[in-house]
Amino acid sequence: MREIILSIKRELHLPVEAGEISPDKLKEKSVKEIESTKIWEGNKQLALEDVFNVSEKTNDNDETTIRLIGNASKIRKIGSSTTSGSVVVEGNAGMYVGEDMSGGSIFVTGDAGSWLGMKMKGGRIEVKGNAGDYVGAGYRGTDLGMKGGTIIIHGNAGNEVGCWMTNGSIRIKGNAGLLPGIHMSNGSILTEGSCVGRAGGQMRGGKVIISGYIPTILPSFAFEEIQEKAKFADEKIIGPFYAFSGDMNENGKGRLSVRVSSNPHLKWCERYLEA
Amino acid sequence: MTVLSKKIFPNVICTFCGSTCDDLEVTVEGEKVLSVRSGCSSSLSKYLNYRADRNLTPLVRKNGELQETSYDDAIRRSAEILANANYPLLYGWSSTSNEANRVGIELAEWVGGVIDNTTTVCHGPTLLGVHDIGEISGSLGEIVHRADLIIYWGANPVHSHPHHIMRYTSMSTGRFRLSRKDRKMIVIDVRKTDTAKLADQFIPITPNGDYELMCALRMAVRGDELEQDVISGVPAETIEELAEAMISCQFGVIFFGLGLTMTEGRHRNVDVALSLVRDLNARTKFLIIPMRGHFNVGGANEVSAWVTGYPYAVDLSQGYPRYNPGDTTAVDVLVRGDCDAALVVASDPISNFPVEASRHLVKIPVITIDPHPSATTPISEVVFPSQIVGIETGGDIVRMDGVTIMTKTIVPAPPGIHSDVEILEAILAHVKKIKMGKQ
Amino acid sequence: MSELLVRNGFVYDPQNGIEGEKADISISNGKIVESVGTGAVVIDASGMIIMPGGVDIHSHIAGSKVNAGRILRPEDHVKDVERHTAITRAGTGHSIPSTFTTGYRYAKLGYTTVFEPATPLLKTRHTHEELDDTPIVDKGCFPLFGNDWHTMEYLRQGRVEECAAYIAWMLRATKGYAIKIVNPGGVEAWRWGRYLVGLEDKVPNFDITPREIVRGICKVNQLLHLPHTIHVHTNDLAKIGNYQTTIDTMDSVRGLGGDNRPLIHITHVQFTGRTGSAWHNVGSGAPEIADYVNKHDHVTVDMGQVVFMNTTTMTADGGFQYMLYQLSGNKWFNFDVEVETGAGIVPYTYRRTNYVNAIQWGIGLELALLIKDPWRVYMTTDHPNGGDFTKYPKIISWLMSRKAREKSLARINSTARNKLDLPDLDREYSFSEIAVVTRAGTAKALGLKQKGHLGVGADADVAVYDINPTKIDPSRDFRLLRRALRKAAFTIKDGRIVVKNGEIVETPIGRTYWVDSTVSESLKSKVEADMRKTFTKYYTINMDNYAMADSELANSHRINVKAEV
Amino acid sequence: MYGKYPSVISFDRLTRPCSWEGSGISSLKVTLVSGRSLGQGRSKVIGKFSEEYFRSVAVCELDPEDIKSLGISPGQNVIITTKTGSVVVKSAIASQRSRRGVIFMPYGLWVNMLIPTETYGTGMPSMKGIEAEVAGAPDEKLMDLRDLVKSLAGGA
Repeated sequence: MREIILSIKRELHLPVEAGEISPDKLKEKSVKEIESTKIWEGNKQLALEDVFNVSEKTNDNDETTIRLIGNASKIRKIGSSTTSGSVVVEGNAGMYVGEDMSGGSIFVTGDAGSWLGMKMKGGRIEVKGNAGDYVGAGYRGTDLGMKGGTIIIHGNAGNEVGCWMTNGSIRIKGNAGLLPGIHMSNGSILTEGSCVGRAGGQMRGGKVIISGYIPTILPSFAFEEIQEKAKFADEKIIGPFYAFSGDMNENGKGRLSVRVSSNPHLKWCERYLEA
Repeated sequence: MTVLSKKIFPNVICTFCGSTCDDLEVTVEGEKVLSVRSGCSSSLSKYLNYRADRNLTPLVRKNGELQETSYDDAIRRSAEILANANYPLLYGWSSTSNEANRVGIELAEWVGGVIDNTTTVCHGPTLLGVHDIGEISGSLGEIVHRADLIIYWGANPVHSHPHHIMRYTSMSTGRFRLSRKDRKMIVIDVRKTDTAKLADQFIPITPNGDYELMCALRMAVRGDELEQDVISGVPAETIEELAEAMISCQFGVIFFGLGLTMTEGRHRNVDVALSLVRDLNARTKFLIIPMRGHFNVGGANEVSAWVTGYPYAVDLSQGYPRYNPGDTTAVDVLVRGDCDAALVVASDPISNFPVEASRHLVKIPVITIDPHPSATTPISEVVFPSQIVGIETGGDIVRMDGVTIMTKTIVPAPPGIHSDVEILEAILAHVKKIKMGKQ
Repeated sequence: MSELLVRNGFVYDPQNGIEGEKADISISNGKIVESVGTGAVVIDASGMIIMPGGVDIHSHIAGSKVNAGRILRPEDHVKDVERHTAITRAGTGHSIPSTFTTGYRYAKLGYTTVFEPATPLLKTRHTHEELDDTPIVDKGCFPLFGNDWHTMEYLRQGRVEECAAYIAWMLRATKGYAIKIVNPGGVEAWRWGRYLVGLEDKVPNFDITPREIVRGICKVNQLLHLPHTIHVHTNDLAKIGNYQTTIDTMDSVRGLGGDNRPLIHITHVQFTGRTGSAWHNVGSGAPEIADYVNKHDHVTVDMGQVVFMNTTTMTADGGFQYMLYQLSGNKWFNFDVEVETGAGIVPYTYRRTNYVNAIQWGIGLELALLIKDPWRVYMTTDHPNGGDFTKYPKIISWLMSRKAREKSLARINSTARNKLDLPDLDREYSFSEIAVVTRAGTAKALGLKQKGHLGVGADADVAVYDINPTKIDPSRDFRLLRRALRKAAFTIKDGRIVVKNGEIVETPIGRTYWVDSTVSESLKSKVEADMRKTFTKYYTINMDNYAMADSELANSHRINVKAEV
Repeated sequence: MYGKYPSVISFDRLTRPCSWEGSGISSLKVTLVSGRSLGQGRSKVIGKFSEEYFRSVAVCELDPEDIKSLGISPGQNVIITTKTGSVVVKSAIASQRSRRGVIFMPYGLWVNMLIPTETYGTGMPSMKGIEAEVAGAPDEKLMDLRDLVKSLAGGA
């Protein structure tokens, strides 16, 4: 199959919206057609070639790959609604990477903006650098966040990771901001680093695991036990962890696991072990 | 030289804060305000000094300096800047009339810009909370007549809404609540504010502790035991007492301010507060009302919502309304350096935005429409003087609880100074010419 | 002087007894005339249907409650957008369209008049601001009186004439068109978080019952000679088996009027047409209600038809909305208005597979099919409560085609299907009857003499649909019918072509109708004096800042009537 | 832009602000709260460039004990630094007392120099509850509104 190479040819100052940059939408198109594909820069509609140099080469894997080269931090909706194939961003990506994605894969070597994997239904997103806020969230006002798939962030993530998440998994190798798992009903979030706080706020179900430090546990979480391992997707993370259930205010059946060794200040909850 | 006679205007609507008290008695002589009765110190200051320190002629920047120019030239320059912009920001809108807001949104449609109002840095997070949970609210008269428990949380009306307590809450006289002693007043804040000093109970909390305290309160209201002894600096017993007071009141209300929306968690502090009040309505009658700041920030939200569907932060760059605070909000648009021109109406972003946002404003052409010189006027490309709504011109405004009232003209405007509506309509007309010409 | 000639269409003008005959419609200066000169612009309507412009008697399109719904639901708008053009403003849908979009979408359906049926007196200035931003259609609004302190106090003291003078003052102050009553007394109770049941519970602190409120206001309505009857959303919307309350409410005003003019309009009667004692045994009370309506000519009703979709429920009935929040677990908005009323909003999805929703869907259609006289039952969805108004073509197809109903019946909850009478009803509406329930009948009920028909002198509001009644059998080709009705070939408003081939071509500002009923000077001044005393005690704003000036409306159209008092 | 004082200091959101220990400056780690005040509201309508506005907005209210521990007396200037930047304002004893370690500044350009940029996807920057460091700076001069606005063009 083919690899489509899009290299940014000029510095971008205005927001560029290019949801068209997705294997599904480009795979049938010739280079000429790709060049004339319409995208938005600010309030003007222009041809993709005004921003990118387009080229292609054939490769041996059986799916279409899009390689985006250059600083794309102003470019939004890269890989939106992707169902198959892959997108590789060599550099930073803007907001809404992989919005509505249901299959295929997106790889970002730099940082990704906020709303990474918004309304994601399936597939895989991996970010080498940091991600912004609302990773795997839904649109304002809905209770439908990420529905499925996998997001892996090697750096840090911002606030409200997995907001209103209903399934799938998010792994953050760095630190997470406030409220990972806010309003989530299912799925799992693993933070290998530390968390600013309020993990699992208003969660109804699902799992949040914090391997690093977290300053406090929300009062609406009840201490259950010390567990040796915590289950994340289909792997077991070695603990031990303090395990809490909540958010009780939402009659939540969610589970929050916090590594014992990184959080000596939470020793207070052990007094509930006997009870 | 005509002989000026004294005129007394009763029931004048104060255009200072979101309380928009409508019982001012203003005595004027020609353009001079002689006295203001039954206003608070803030409205006194506004009405007695309305003539002090005004923009009096349109200014445009010529070789680096702001210089006087004709009204028509300023209109032309503004229209050209906006019509040729690729991603303009139209900001302000909360200290002018609904009529001006209506023109402003049509202008935003024609120039393909982002239109945002000052909600974005006051109760924007409140609206985000509402999107997720809803709102359980009422008009202020409901509080006057029925409320026997009044809670101010992260709000300091004595300073921000000076007559709020007297007219609408603890000290007001209603049909079923005759006096202060018929009501309990509780203040929750990080400082013992002048409002707290008037309360029956003051509960001090640690900064950024609102979300945790709210969670604990919901637990207590549900009757669940608290595992932690102290939450956000408040002992568990105090939280349980507070929950009991909320459940056992006949009609309670929480007024909350920027103490929730500006601290860590922002809209989630409001989200959980709304959830608390929603829970409480299974036990008793309880409302929650945000303390809206500017006198017509409510109107800016209402007009934006009925024209576009969204209350603020509306991006019209692609020809139809799009909305996602955090992306389409003024501070984010500026900090990302996305916009290439700005129109500022009746607001002073330089005095209200974090410095990084202001640094981008300095770099782009800014058109400012404001009765007074502000921190934003010196950095502007074009400056329009304008009439003060509620004093020199009328118009509809929306009180903090969503009640729309019509302000009236009480003194003549300085000669040659137009209203926001007139200025915006002139710019819009010129923008239409340019755009139609291009087609 | 602008003249139009709509030629050679099949005209349906039931008011004037025209049932599909080929005829030309002559228009001059915005009115229907006998004939026009040779210079007239000609619209060739051959093979098309011509009807008066649609008149919607009950549609929540403007005001603080509707706008609260917009603010509550960004997710409702995000996928349904209207682009800005040189002619039209940008906007959004979906179940709660923005104001400009609302005007455009009504015009595209061939509707030219719409009434906002619930506006809090205190917040009606806002309602009119939104109506001013709702282009093309003529409009008006119904202020809420059923839980208003002044009204309840006057009636409790038996001071009906003073109550009339008070309501006349309020209609003038708010530029209102008719009297709306929502859950009389029950909303005052809800402002304490409490409920009333039936018509005999006393309103807390006011020592008056819902029955007394409805009867009292009905008398007032007659004294004031208002063009429309009282417009009533009955008590017990929150109760499962509430059809009896609806019948009791209709019956509570029987005999109050001398002649056989209607006395009361019961709105979105589907929502209060349920039998049963628990959600699992809910049934349709349509047969009982239709039977009462068929036997009594003092009542008119509108359907409040449910369409299976995600929509936004909103009423002044705050207590009902709280119950719906508890049932659905969806987000909940509540707003209580001092002295006067309340409001509630809950997003809701009607599912064909849901037993109760399927029954509700059936109740609406059963009512329309069982009530014999189309002049007394009108088509509404209680927009957006049962679904948004753009679904009207679908409902018309259900009324005109048994086949269309069977298609939908086959897909609904089977227990509901077996319980409903609907499968056995074979009545199919004619185009004339459709013209009645969508324009002629509603215009008549609203007392709009110049609307709902195409007689000489009528407003030149005309809808032209590309459907040939001699070629297309709506009973069989209901899909073609829907398609034709969704996008009018032409919509003419006051003699101007505003829609062509389903697209907006011009956007004039419609009239805002309001009623000024003049009462005797002595009574007027006495009541005003009383109000001056109570007003500052009751309200947080001043009496002088409360009343609206005529000049505040973009296109004010006052209707003068002389009151009996 | 203030001589001997580091203009920006780094913060880790997970820890308290790093201190100036060793720099010989006696300073306090505090939480900064900004907000409306009667004075700010009243004076802004007199004029943003008025003396009244300057006096009521270019100030920082501290707990008297904190002022003492900074080795200055009320009314002397302090320098406040956050991860965003620094600004010099006049110190005052808080009339609306909080606890030690909480300082208050009225809304205005002075406090804006300190407000962190992040809105965390909400549009709202952190205007209250900001981690900051305060030190006495009696001999540093206050900038008025004009100078401060000019300084914006200069960048950080």
